[in-house]
Amino acid sequence: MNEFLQGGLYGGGIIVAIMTSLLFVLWTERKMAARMQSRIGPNIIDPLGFLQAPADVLKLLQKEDIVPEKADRALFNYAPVLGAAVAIAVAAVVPFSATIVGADLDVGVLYLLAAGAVGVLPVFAAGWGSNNKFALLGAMRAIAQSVSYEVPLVLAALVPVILTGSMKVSEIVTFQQNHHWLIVWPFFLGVPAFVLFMLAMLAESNRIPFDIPEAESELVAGITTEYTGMKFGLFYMAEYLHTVIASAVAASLFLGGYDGPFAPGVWWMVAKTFGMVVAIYYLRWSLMRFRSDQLMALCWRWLVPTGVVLVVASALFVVFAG
Amino acid sequence: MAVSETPPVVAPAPSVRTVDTGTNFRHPLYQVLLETPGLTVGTAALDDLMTWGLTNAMWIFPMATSCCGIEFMATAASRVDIDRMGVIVRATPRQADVMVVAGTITTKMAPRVLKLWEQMPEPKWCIAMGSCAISGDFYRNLYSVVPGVDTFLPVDVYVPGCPPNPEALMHGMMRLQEKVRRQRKGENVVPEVKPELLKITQPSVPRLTDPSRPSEQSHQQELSSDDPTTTEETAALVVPAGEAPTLAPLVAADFEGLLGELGVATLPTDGPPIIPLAQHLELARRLKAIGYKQLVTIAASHWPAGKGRKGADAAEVEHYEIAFAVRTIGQGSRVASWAVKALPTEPVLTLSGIYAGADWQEREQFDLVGVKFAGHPDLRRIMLAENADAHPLRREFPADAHAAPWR
Amino acid sequence: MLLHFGPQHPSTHGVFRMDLYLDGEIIVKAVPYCGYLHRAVEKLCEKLAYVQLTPIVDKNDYVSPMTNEQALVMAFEAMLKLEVPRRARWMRSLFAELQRIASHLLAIGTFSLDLGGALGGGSTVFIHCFRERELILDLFEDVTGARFHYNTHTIGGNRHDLPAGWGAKVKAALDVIEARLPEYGAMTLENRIFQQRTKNVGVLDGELALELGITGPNLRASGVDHDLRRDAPYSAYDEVKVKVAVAKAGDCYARSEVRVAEVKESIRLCRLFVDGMPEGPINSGKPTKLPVQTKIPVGQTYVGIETPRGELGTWLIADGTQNPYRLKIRPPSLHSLSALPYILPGQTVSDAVAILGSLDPIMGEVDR
Amino acid sequence: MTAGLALLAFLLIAVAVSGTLLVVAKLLRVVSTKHEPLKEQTYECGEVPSGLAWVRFHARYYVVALFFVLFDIETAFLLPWATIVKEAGATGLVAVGSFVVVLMLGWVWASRKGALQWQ
Repeated sequence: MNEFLQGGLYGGGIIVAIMTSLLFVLWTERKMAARMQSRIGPNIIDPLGFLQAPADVLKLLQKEDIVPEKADRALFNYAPVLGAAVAIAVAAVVPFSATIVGADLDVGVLYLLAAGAVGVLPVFAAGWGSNNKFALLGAMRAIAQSVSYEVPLVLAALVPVILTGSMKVSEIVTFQQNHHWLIVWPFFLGVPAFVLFMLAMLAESNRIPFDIPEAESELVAGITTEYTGMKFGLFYMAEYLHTVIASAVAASLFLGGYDGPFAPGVWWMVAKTFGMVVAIYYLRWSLMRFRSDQLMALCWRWLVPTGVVLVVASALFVVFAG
Repeated sequence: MAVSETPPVVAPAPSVRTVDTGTNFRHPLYQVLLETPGLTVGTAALDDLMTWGLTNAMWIFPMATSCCGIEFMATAASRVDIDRMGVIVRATPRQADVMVVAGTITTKMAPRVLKLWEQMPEPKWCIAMGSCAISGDFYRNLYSVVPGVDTFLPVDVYVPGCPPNPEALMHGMMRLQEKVRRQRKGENVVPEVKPELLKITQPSVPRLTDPSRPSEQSHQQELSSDDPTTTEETAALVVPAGEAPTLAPLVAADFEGLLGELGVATLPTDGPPIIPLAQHLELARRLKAIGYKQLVTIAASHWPAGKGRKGADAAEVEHYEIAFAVRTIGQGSRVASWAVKALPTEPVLTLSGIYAGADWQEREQFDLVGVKFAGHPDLRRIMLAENADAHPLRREFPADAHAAPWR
Repeated sequence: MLLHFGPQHPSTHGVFRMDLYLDGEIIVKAVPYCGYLHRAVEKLCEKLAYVQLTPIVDKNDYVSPMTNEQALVMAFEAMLKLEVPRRARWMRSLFAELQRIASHLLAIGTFSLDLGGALGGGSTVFIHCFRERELILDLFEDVTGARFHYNTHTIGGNRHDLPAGWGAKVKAALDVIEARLPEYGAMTLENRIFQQRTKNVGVLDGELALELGITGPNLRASGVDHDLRRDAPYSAYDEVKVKVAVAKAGDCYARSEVRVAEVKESIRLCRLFVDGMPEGPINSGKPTKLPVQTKIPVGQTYVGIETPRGELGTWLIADGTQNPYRLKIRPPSLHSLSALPYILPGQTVSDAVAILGSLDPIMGEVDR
Repeated sequence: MTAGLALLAFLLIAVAVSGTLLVVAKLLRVVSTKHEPLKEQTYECGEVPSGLAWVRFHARYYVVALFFVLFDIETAFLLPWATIVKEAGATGLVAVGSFVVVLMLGWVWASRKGALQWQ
């Protein structure tokens, strides 16, 4: 029972911290996008427009709730909650410092992958439940995409597992603390695996250039087409949560997690995560998006074999050189 | 003259809507709080907070149809950047707060606009951007244009201009914010009136019967058309010596030969040669064979019986004249053009078997002028609604022929 | 599955509707519907006097209003056998080329928006294109006082003369645009994702394009070397040598390629026109006190010019009065859209957006 | 087991936090008083939707599902081995390697058959 309470305490803290950081992430993204487009971005609302995200949330809270007449009400209503919850759930096993971790599972990596895979269910529930053709197309795309990119994601995540010999995320970080960050050595495995992991993670969380389930120039707003108010807000939030948590996971698995000199570990973790988030947004605001079939071809023809080769190579490295 | 589809249920011209006491929606929490004694301070603070959120995160649903849509995009671009106010553009009505009607709304589009408006969640506002959305501009009396979106939408802010500058739209957004703030405080907001600019945008159309236009003025203008008065000369207006304007003639040399073979001897100087209906397809086929590969245009015109028409032969019967133009490709491109005359009962054979582009062109001429093309694969209306029963470019069709709800 | 794509849709460039019959994501059949912006311009033109028509046609192709006016007044001038002063002709060509740059910038921008989305790289290109387009709008504002809908062409010449020092401003703006073009190239034509999305998508056969009456960049992208500026010169184009950009493939990529090449060529032409701008009067029209005094003798004519979207023509039937008897405007975009039923089947929904964007239709002139 | 309890707490909080937002929204949001039939109609660009969106979808998605099952089973088999690569040593490597080779042969065959072409 103690563990339950302790987990709840840590979990609550982590969740609140992540949710709060979202406001900053949102602001960063809008300002960054504006800079990249020679604009200014939100700045009227108060100095620097920092309270833009709270204003958005306050507004979304007040909007009327519309359920389309032909929608599947249960799916339609509860998909957003599930979507946001699943997005947060991934963060449970990420160690933000040596002590701050929601639940340090022995099979942490497996849990990460499993929780990530569940993420497609609310998306599909939303798309199917809306009974809207744009949403349905988005949902079908999301399913195909998530299911396909699951494979390279698992393969890429296997590389740190093989190299460190553990599925416990905190042990992977400790290993990197004692040896090297995986991206530094063996770099010929770490760098490709890191890139593969990030690509697959982007695809899983539907960010550009992999955001075809939500492609607003084709599918209006994709799966969220029929959602109003805070239900849409939850999907919107889940999208950002995915990005932040994917960054945190990548930082833990490949960039040494909370490892770093001079400052307490948690700051390093925050800095690395934030750096990854900025990189993702940089990609987002400078690339076009793929077409769904190109995305699938990219996955099955290039990423999957690359992942298999990486897994075999890292096993060879561990057995013969390690 | 029902040229529009089944018109939408037109809402009565709405009076000003307030957020809290509006008739369209209610606020359950506020009502509970307001009825609880001793909570005034807290309620006011909550209300302020909520208003702050509402006014600073107004997401736009762009009902951008035409020119104003381009200026609307410019508002989102880097020079003005409406994102500074926290405004982002959502493509679905479900997530928007403000509908910006930017551009002309036609009677065919109006039911869709109304539906999209209804599909937006409350609280919602509407901005009419540009003179077309405000009043219909100079299209306002025409058969296919809605004279202002406030005939069926509750407009909150008018942004006049043709098109309004991006800065003007931004100002419109600020006016909307101010309006919402004051409404939420329970202040009496002066209803937004149609800008007086409307009078300027009214066209000086001599023949268009606009009830607000004094009839004497139109009459004067009609009279003065034959008035030989000239204005003061301007010094700059001296025609310099130079070559005559070079414009491609409608009858090129190789085309002339072809016409001779088909037995058309007399070529008119002021227009395309008139071909007998029977030879129409043959001519097109041969023109295509000698290099006139591109279909340029098909222009049909309606000629009512000559009697009563100015300068027309009284014996002339009602007919259509359909002109066709094709073009050679590459250096020294020439236009060849011919016309056929057809009685309203006579079918004109379709050109779409020879030039694929004639498909849509003939549909358009059928739709607007009323020419029936025989053998056309898909002779549906293209511009007007499918259930329209008039052909507006026929001469007897009045220009100010609005369908019933927009009159 | 039948999917109504439009009339209100972020990527239909206005109010255009396609009914897409889908099998999964593949389009089996596409039925386009237009007319949602049918503003009855041709009927209005029959009711108005000749000199009142330029502001009306401005709104047809609202992305390049200058060329609309030009096509109209050239038809009137042809019927009146009215000669336009050389300076006015050069000014018209300069305006048209500037307008072409502005219009193509918008086309590239909105095409990227279709491919990249409003919340992605597409909007970055889009907003940068708009930034450059503003430079040209400023130039026009200097001359005419309007950002668009200029109403500057009159029968026999131009209404507004060029202000002092305007040529230098034009050149400065052109330098900026030319310097920034490679930036867009890196984000569009040279970008691997952009190429994957556009190459071999929406291939339009040259012969079919000719039959459909498709003109302009869309035709030249299908390998047909045809440009009215060179092939049937008007205004000042008989005095300069226009290099015509032609691409073979006929796909969306080729259409973008041609547009970018045309922007470069237009920059060169603009410099020529600014440098060689002759002195002299800008109008040869007879001044009249009332609009209704301008009458055109009985007859018919057709005049077509090369606008950014292709051949914009005016078929004018005059009956000797102050109003046209019938004025048919030949919109290039309508012909471009008529290719959709031929090239959409077999493509995916994503491609439909790309194809529509690459054809660059303007609904104002499609529906009129 | 201890970590499992902590995880349970974490998940509960995650659901609670996102649920709370909806509850707050339910308290704060406005309620429409007028019943507009158009409001609840499915959005489809302003047109009346033709039929439900619940349609049968293309079999292509079935192929992807098959592939996913194949490869996910593979990775599921790899996971237990991944933690003990060093202990399993060369023997394990050979065993797993042959398994992977057989699987990738299947991949090569499928890609040559064109099954990986999406269209």
